[in-house]
Amino acid sequence: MIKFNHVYKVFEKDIKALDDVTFSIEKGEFVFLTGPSGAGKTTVFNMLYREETADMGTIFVENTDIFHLAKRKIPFYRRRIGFVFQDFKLLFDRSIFENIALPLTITGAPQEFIKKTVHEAIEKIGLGGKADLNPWHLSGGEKQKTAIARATILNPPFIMADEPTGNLDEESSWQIMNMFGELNSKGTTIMIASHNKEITSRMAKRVIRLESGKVVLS
Amino acid sequence: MIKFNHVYKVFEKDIKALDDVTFSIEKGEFVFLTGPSGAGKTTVFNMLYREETADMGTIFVENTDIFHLAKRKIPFYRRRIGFVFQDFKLLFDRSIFENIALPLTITGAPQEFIKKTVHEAIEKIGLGGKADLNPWHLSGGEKQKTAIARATILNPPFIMADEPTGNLDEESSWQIMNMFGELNSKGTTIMIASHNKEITSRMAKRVIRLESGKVVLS
Amino acid sequence: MRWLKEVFLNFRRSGFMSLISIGTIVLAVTALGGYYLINESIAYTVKRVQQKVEVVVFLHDGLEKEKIDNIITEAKTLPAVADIVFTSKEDAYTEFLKDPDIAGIMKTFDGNPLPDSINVKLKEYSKDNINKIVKFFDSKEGVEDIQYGGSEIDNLINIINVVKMIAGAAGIIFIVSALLVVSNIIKLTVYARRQDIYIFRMIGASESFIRMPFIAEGIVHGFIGGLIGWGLVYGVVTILITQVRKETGIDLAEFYLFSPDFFNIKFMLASIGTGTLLGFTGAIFAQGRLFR
Amino acid sequence: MRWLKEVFLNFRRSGFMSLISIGTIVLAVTALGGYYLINESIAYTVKRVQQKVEVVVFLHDGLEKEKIDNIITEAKTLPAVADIVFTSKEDAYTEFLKDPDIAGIMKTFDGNPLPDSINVKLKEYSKDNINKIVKFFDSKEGVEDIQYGGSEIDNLINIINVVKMIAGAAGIIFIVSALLVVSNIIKLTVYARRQDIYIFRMIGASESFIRMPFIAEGIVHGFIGGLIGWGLVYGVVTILITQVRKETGIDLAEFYLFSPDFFNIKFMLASIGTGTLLGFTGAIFAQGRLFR
Ligand SMILES: Nc1ncnc2c1ncn2[C@@H]1O[C@H](COP(=O)(O)OP(=O)(O)OP(=O)(O)O)[C@@H](O)[C@H]1O
Ligand SMILES: Nc1ncnc2c1ncn2[C@@H]1O[C@H](COP(=O)(O)OP(=O)(O)OP(=O)(O)O)[C@@H](O)[C@H]1O
Ligand SMILES: [Mg+2]
Ligand SMILES: [Mg+2]
Repeated sequence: MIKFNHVYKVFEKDIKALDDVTFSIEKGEFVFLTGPSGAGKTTVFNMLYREETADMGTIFVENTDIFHLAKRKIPFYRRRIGFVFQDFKLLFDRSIFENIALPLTITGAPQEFIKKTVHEAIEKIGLGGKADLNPWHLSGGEKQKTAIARATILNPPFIMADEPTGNLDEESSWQIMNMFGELNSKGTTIMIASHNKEITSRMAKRVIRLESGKVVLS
Repeated sequence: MIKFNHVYKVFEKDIKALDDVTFSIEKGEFVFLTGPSGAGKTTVFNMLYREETADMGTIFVENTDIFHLAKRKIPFYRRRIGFVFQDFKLLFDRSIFENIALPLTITGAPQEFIKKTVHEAIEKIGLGGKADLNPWHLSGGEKQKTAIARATILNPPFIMADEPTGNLDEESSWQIMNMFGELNSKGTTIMIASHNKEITSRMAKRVIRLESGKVVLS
Repeated sequence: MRWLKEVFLNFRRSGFMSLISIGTIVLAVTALGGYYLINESIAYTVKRVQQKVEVVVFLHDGLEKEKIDNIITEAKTLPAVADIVFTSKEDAYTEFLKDPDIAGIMKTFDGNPLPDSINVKLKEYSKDNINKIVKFFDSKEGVEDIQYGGSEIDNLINIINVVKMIAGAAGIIFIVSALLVVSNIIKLTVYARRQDIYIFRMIGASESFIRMPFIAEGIVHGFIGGLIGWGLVYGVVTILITQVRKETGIDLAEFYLFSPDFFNIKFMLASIGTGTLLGFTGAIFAQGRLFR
Repeated sequence: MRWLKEVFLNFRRSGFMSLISIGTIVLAVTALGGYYLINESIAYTVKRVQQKVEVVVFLHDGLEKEKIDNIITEAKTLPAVADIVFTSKEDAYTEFLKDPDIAGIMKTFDGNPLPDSINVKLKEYSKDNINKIVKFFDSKEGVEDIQYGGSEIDNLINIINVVKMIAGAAGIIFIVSALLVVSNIIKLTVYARRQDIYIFRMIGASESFIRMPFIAEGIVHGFIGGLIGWGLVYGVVTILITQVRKETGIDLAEFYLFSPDFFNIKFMLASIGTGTLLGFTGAIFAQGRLFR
């Protein structure tokens, strides 16, 4: 399903962000990506998202070499991945509703369907009364929940989340993890970067650990 | 030192962000502010920072009623508080060095002094080789460390940090907490919002807990 | 539909950016429209003045009627000649006497000091045509003098040509500037919304989905700008005509370009078209760089 | 020093924004400069033409020398009169004979058909002065006719006044537009950097620390824009003078405004001053709204 083949990435100033990274994830797996700050977790995601390319090595997703994807196909590739960014990447000039609806808008879904689906999602993350607020007005945790709702609204076959509980209290964190677990049990492949040892150990899922760009556990 | 007196804050849509909040913090204290997502922690900080005003109630800092501070005095008031924002608030068109140097630049410190002080700070947070990079290129944890370095560069008598370890791995988190502890032992008053139960309990410091805008532990 | 909605959303979000964009197009359309009107009006005036240019041929006293008729008949075959009128010295005298001032002077002469003359109207004014006519009459026996108002007009035309050259250069500079400003304003819009665009792209929006609103924005701004620009020119010209009539008694409205007909339909459409084209082109120009 | 550094930093960060800002000022300065030059040159030309206006008084044949001298002496006391020259009919005849064409016509008369005349130069051209002089001579015995080139010039002045009115209105529109564009461009810069400003303020930067760079930016852009604008006008006028000289033989450089002296010092300073003022005013205008 996802296959990293000896992937290298060096940034200016000789920062080896990824150093011979090789691993593979099967369809339907639930994987944690851990490692200290600066280990290369976000870089792994950026490559999977075709935001960055490798200096060496290949990455296959569903048997497609994603570095040889035609440029015009990238948007469609991305729609198959629900991504929760470490810094949320919410649109600050649209409401919570519009932010969560964005992936649906992009695919040209009918208004009625968008309304129904998005309102359901907003209820689910407990932001019922705040649909028309600007993300600016949300607390850190609420922003994160919004980002998660947006990433899952299209029911993508892959969900990747970069530190999705960094801003959440314990209760919310478990709530979100349970959401991911549920999606996973319906067949969604899930990959989550996290520092939270309690969560990663209690969830008892597969852990891929990076340290200074090297895979030390897989 | 810091005194909240029956502070109320209601946002549009009847969101009671702060609901009769009263507490006080003595000079030199180290206090954790905890509570679930949306409890009002950031709102407390925004008021202390004079970014937001209360609907009712007063706040005194060093015996000054901060809501009656003259407008032109606010910048000087803010320079006495080192603030680590939940979303970092780094300048993405300046280098790490320039970001950390900002509070010094604002006060008109001499170039030589800035250079020395900032480079020391950068070494201390372990970003030695990345002084000239743009924050854009940093990992989440590195951004957070930069934000902390900026907040502490002026040696302010108060340090407030909103979820300063949300993006950090355990090791870095303890490193940062030790930094705060060290500053506290030199007399700095410290107030930290955190969800991390492990840290708040292991540090064994005073905890103020908010829930739905109400103080439930103080 | 979505694009139009985006344009309005964007107007709400950053109204004053949209206002500059529209304002710039208004300026450009106003300037181009004004330039066009002035240019055409000058051309029209020059043509009207040129139509009045005649070559006047003075004949020797006592040239026989037959010879004169021969010259006129032959002259009529010249391709440059539109019409020929013969004025006998008696007719000329009678004409002169009608003006009391001149009559006084005329009376001081004994007899009629005026010569016979032939007035030649040109089909089309040009130095070449005048030269041909002058050459023709110069070769004829019995011609005393040939006069034509050409030289002053040629001077005028020279000056007008220089003015036109400057105005033309200014016009080109203006179109280029307008395009630059419009495209840069849209670039600024793009720039101000780079974070949005980045997020859109991250979420999997197609390039056309991202780009179309900006092009729609250019077109809408261009349309509005063109309309306002037309209104401005229309208003200024209307005020101008009124004022000029009041101040000098000259009726500018008789120059066909200032006629309401022209204004109401063709010129409005041209202004809106120019504005829309400017907006569209500006938007296209704005695309290249920031979307790499 | 810091402000200048900020301006340069900002140029590096968003060069094309700065370029629009400078470009707009260049446009404004160029337009204003051009307008001023044309305006002044027209005024200068009108004055020169007016200076040539004379009142010519034709006298009755055989008026006594003594009476003529009396009239001239008295006329010289009029405040509107600058100089008076008497031309006897003999002098006029001699003068006319110098032109071979006219000489031919003159010879067809027997004797000298020309009258004595008095040429009156005006101190300053004005309808009023002309009327006074005409009235004076009209009241004198022995005056046959009074001529002056006033009416054509008055027509010309009427037209020029209308043109000036239009140009003046356009000038005001242009200054206002330039200010709007410049201030909006700076607002855009402010807008694009709103996050930075917010952060600066959060960290405890004083208002002046935040605002100064923008004002410095306006001034620097204005200075550069004014300089370039001056260069453009200078270049265009230089080319213009060369071209006009080549095409029509008219030497525009003899109009004092186009003289190198004027250009090199006063006009350059004025252009830079105008640009800087525009930039500064624009920056000040931009402050109000976004800094609340
Ligand atoms: N564009 C870039 N230019 C230069 N260096 C970069 C760039 N992007 C990432 N890096 C560096 O690569 C290393 C890995 O970064 P990455 O963001 O993948 O870390 P991470 O594992 O996500 O860390 P965190 O848990 O703190 O988010 C870091 O040292 C970072 O500074
Ligand atoms: N400007 C605003 N307009 C409307 N509601 C707001 C605004 N700012 C905050 N709120 C609401 O006030 C409540 C408290 O927000 P606050 O940011 O203080 O929470 P928090 O304790 O910091 O949460 P977190 O741990 O998730 O950051 C939330 O429900 C939030 O949605
Ligand atoms: Mg990361
Ligand atoms: Mg918060």
